[in-house]
Amino acid sequence: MSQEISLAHFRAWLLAYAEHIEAIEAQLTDLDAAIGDADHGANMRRGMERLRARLADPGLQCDDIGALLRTVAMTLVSTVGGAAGPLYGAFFLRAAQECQGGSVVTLVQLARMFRAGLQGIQQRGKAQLNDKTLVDALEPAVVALEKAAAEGAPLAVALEAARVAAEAGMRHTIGLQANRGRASYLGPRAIGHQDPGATSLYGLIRTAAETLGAAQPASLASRR
Amino acid sequence: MSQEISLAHFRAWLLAYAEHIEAIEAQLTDLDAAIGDADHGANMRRGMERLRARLADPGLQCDDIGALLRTVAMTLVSTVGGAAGPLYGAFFLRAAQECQGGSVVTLVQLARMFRAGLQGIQQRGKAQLNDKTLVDALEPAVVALEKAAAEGAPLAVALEAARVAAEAGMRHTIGLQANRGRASYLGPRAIGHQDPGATSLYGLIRTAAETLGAAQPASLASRR
Amino acid sequence: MQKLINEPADAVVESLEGLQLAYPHLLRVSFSPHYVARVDAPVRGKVSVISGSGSGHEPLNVGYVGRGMLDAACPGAIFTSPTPDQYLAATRAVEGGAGVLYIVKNYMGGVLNTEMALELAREEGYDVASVLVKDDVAVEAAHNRRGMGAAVLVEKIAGAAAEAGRPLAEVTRLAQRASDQARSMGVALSSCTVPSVGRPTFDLPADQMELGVGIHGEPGRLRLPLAKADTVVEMLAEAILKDMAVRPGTSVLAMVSGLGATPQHELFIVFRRLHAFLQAHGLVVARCLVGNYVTSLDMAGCMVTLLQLDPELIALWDAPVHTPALTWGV
Amino acid sequence: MQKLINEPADAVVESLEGLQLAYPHLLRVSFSPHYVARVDAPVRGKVSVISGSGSGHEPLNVGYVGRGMLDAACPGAIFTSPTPDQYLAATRAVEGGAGVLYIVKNYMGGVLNTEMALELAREEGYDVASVLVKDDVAVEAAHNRRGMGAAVLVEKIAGAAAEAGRPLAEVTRLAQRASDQARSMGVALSSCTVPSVGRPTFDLPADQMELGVGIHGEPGRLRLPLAKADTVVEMLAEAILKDMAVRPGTSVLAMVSGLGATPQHELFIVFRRLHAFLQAHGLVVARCLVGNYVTSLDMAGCMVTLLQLDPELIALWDAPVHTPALTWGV
Ligand SMILES: Nc1ncnc2c1ncn2[C@@H]1O[C@H](COP(=O)(O)OP(=O)(O)O)[C@@H](O)[C@H]1O
Ligand SMILES: Nc1ncnc2c1ncn2[C@@H]1O[C@H](COP(=O)(O)OP(=O)(O)O)[C@@H](O)[C@H]1O
Ligand SMILES: [Mg+2]
Ligand SMILES: [Mg+2]
Ligand SMILES: [Mg+2]
Ligand SMILES: [Mg+2]
Repeated sequence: MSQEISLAHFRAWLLAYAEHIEAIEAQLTDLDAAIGDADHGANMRRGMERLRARLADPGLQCDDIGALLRTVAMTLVSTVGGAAGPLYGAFFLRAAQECQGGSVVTLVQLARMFRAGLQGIQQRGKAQLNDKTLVDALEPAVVALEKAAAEGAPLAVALEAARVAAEAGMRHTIGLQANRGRASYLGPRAIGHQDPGATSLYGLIRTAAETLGAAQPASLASRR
Repeated sequence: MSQEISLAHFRAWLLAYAEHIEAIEAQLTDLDAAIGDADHGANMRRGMERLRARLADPGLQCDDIGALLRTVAMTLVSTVGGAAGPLYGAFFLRAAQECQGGSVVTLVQLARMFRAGLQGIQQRGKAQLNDKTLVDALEPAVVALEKAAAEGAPLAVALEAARVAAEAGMRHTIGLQANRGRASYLGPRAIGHQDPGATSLYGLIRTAAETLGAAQPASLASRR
Repeated sequence: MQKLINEPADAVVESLEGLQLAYPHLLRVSFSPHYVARVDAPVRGKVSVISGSGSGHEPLNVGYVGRGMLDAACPGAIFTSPTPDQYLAATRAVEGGAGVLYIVKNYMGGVLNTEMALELAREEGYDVASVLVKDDVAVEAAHNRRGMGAAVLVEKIAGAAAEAGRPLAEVTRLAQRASDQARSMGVALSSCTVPSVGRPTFDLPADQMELGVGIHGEPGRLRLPLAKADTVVEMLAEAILKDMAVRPGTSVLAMVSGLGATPQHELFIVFRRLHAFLQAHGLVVARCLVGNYVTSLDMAGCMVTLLQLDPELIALWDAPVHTPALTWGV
Repeated sequence: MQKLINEPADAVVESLEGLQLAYPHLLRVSFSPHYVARVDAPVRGKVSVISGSGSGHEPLNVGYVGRGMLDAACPGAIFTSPTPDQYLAATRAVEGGAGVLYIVKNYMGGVLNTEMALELAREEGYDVASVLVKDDVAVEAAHNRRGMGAAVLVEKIAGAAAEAGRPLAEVTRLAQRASDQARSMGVALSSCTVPSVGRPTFDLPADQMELGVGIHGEPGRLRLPLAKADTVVEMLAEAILKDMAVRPGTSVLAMVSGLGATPQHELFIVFRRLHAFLQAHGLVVARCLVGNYVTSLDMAGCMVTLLQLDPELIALWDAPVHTPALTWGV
């Protein structure tokens, strides 16, 4: 029987991501100052604060993973703004649509959800690999996850492979000129700087690897 | 027979003063930046440029010292602006009135002219000694000139005494709090800074000492 | 950070509170979500014009709310495109039965958020159109050009057309024409400082300038030694004219907007040269704006915007407008 | 020096040239000597209102020339009071047979130059009165107080009274009342840079502020660590109210003017607190202005001005005005 990821795992992931974003806010600000408008850190932090508040709300009706991720999508869309808000929103919305009503998901389903999320981002933002966007961190992670799922790898191994791929993708943006988003106005001056969106997106995969594959989710895991 | 100061001497004085102001413009700017609005250098230089142009104008009708000094007054009033324009204007206008029609003046007359000039400045600006204004340089010079004249001192000696007194008066402003002009807004913060107007005024006396007592005026002295 | 603010995180809300207190006769500020509506909205039977942008560009857009211009403006966080729910709430608040036009500056964030807003508003049954403003010639690829100063002009034209009772298709067509016929380029003499960041977005030595900057503190395409105002103006105007292909004799509206920290004294020096330059190129400066119209927080520098005019656009430009930042006519 | 200028010595002339090109329908600039006159001056039978000041305070005063406000403005060199011949030439150009009022900000230079102008104009047979503006409570000795933001308000009041056809004595009385009832205080977050000097007039570390600055880059009375906007506003407003002795229930006009380099975004944050503060002190903020109205080149910071109102002053304030910087009514 393949390992399952519970609603509690997903909540733990989101909380870990919120914490992670707060930890790297200054880095995101610096990266966006170099090739953008210095707000990616503040935008993501604002979104995460709101998300944390939503998740802590005892009245929140999120009894399945799909509903949880839809809430995440809506929260980010209405608080992050800028380019990142709709794109992160699209990721979670499309991922949610892939697991309607489920209270647990398998690695195969997770890979499908992430692929759908990537497609949502690309449908909205039209970015391809090497455009120097968050797609450069996400797409390699999705591919790695799919490969691991196809090979029947254990969940933790699959997620670690995704993390490694995302990190490489994030680093790869340093050498790129941008074709999408604000950094594209800079022409060749964008080369040499890591993309802020790819950096926050890598954090999403990294925290997924830290939480979704755990035997017991970090937070109150009673529901499992 | 007492030494006489000719029209050419006065022209030489004014040209020397114009040159002096240009040389110390930056110093005047710095002094005014410290306790004022940083424009005394530019204001005086603008006036001197215009004055030089007027004096170079072959059509200028200034056949006596009074007419010359009246022209100086009018030129400064209409180009310097700020506090210094009307005050320097008042000095030259009142000095001119003391030597109507004269083509030469004696030390005694010169002392009378400077006293009248000082009175003109004080009538306009109401400044007393120790108010930290150009009066602090001018009044001691006038007193020294009057004393030398009463004692029958040679012109050059009298002017040098005036210069020394003006210089001491100028330096004395460093320790003063201002009661008039822009520096008065600063309260005790003005203490420790030399007054810009006293500095430009000292230059007027210094160049007088360099030119008015000369045997032969520095510039084309044919009229003597 | 030399700013008159309290907590950086509160700056946008507090600024909107001040705006509300200063212009109670012109506008109403909603704080949840953030939008600024014309005081007499909804105006029945009139097309509504709505625009949004990050905060920090004031008077854009909140200062352009009022009769003859915007029915509503959606202010985002500093330099951050507002979210779809802001547009949606503004739409519900000001729609008067004749449809809505969103005027969108061409940034990924601006486009994505208004696309979502459009979908949501249409789902709710509103008739919504949108016009994209992309006037920055500093960006070479025309499809990717940023929306800059032209936003003010497009909003004024659209607002006047709406006020005149034209239908949504007409208002949209006129706004689109204004957008198509406008070009801008900016220059920065200093970076701006985003309050939550607390230091300048980029370092610019005092003797250098960034040519082709955006209005969000994005660095420009080119850093050059700071030139004299006349030379700077020629660089901006030449880049714009090269892209505009206007015939001699054409009437233009010329706007010089300060970026926030450049005094009027300098803006008039800029306009002087711009006027002479355009005249020398055979253009007629039929209308102008000189002042702080689209800013980038406390950035020093300016932006030049040209709009090719025609009698219809001139009439719409001249039509009365009553907003905090633009006021004329009855 | 981060400025959009050409030669520093040409800045004033070139800025006036740009002003002329931007507002040909409102004003005419004379270049020898410098003054800016209302385009339709002289207006027969109307009292003429003339004001002057150094350049670098724009829109003061050149931006306040037009119907309902100034008949002429005399711009001096940067921060330098204009000369008597400028006032005299302006007087000759705009006097319409009903006399002239000079509005003078209380600086030694302002007073001395206009005194001379008054004498000369009277010698020429003109009926000239003058009103002194001295609103800066940062200067303790009341007779020595600088003229600051109140100049805008006094000029508007006087201009409206003149436009309404009131005789010189009346216009003078109303201007005097406005002047008597106004108080200001400013704060700088950065020094300005005078073009001909090329570096800041004073050094101010980024974490400090100068309280009680003038509008010519004069240092203030007190340097303090930069406080939050709310605290700064309280310091300014408290100093003003302490000096004003207004009874609860009194209506005031509250102006927040940026000093040149402070964005609107911050000015509204300042106004927000000012409004609350005044309300808490029982005052009614009946009218307001928030923007760059009296500036000090590229200085960051702001000035708060309060004017005690009464029905007569309110009516004059509300009367139509059509100038580059203030426009309302018909
Ligand atoms: N079209 C796009 N597709 C995918 N990601 C994008 C796109 N445009 C921008 N991004 C991502 O968004 C990030 C910037 O986000 P943020 O700073 O929050 O928004 P903004 O650019 O509006 O200020 C970029 O670093 C990039 O990774
Ligand atoms: N009332 C006064 N009497 C005499 N001198 C004065 C008076 N007020 C100012 N001054 C002189 O004027 C000088 C400043 O001149 P300037 O900088 O040109 O004018 P402003 O103060 O108008 O900028 C001061 O340093 C002071 O010496
Ligand atoms: Mg950004
Ligand atoms: Mg001075
Ligand atoms: Mg942004
Ligand atoms: Mg001065």
